[in-house]
Amino acid sequence: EEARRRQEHEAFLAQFSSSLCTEIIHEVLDETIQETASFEIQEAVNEKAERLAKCTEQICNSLFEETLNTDIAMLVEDLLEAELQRIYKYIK
Amino acid sequence: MSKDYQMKAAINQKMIEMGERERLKELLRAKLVESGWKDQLKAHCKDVIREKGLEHVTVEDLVTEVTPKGRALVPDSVKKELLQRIRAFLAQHAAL
Amino acid sequence: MSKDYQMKAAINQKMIEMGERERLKELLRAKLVESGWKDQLKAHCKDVIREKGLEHVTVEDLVTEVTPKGRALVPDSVKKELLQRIRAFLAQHAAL
Repeated sequence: EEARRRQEHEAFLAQFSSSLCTEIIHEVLDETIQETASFEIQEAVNEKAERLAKCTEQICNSLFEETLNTDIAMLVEDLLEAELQRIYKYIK
Repeated sequence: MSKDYQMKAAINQKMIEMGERERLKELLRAKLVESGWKDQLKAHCKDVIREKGLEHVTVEDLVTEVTPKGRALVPDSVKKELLQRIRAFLAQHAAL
Repeated sequence: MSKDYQMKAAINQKMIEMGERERLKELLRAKLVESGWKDQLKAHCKDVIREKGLEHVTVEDLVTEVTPKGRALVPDSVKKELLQRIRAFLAQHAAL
């Protein structure tokens, strides 16, 4: 009887340890997966926002440079042309 | 209430009271980092976000998507070590 | 192709398609006139021509000479407004 009880107890402990182990693993895994997923999504959101800010600034700079270069060139051309016209008029 | 159920409840109670359950969870968390599981999980999350596109993934979607792989990736050695620790605790605190 | 490059290309494409790029250039030109930038630069050009003598100045020389000052003379508020306008455009077209 004693041997049978001991055997039953051993079987109970083996089964209980195993189910406890699975339970703890699932608990920790679920928590960690939830945390990691939230973190990774937030990180991706931040990364995208940073990239967007950087790209916006670069686009702004290139638009700025492009317009400035064109306008300066036009202004210089017009001015020199006007100056030349003025001199031609003067010479005539 | 069965005798087994009573014993399980008593052991669980003891584990919580003695802080063993928290210690085991901490141990597991540390082992998951140490074994590279967490890095693999992070990489898998990044892959899923990249594949689906950030605008098409919620945290819940991502959790659902990565959980099966996350569970499968836990090294056997980590599971064994945890089981050993639980058995040792039960041997000490679940007297016949 | 890098993610930065892809994003920039997509933004530029959208801005061109919707005529926003041209609109912003026009806005910038108007602001440059309004802020007195054009008059200041013109005066600077005249100074350079006077110093060097008209016969010694080509369009290229003068452009090279006045461009640094041309850039420096742009009020910060104009650049900031341009950036704000681009941000607002992108906020409206969040799919990017």
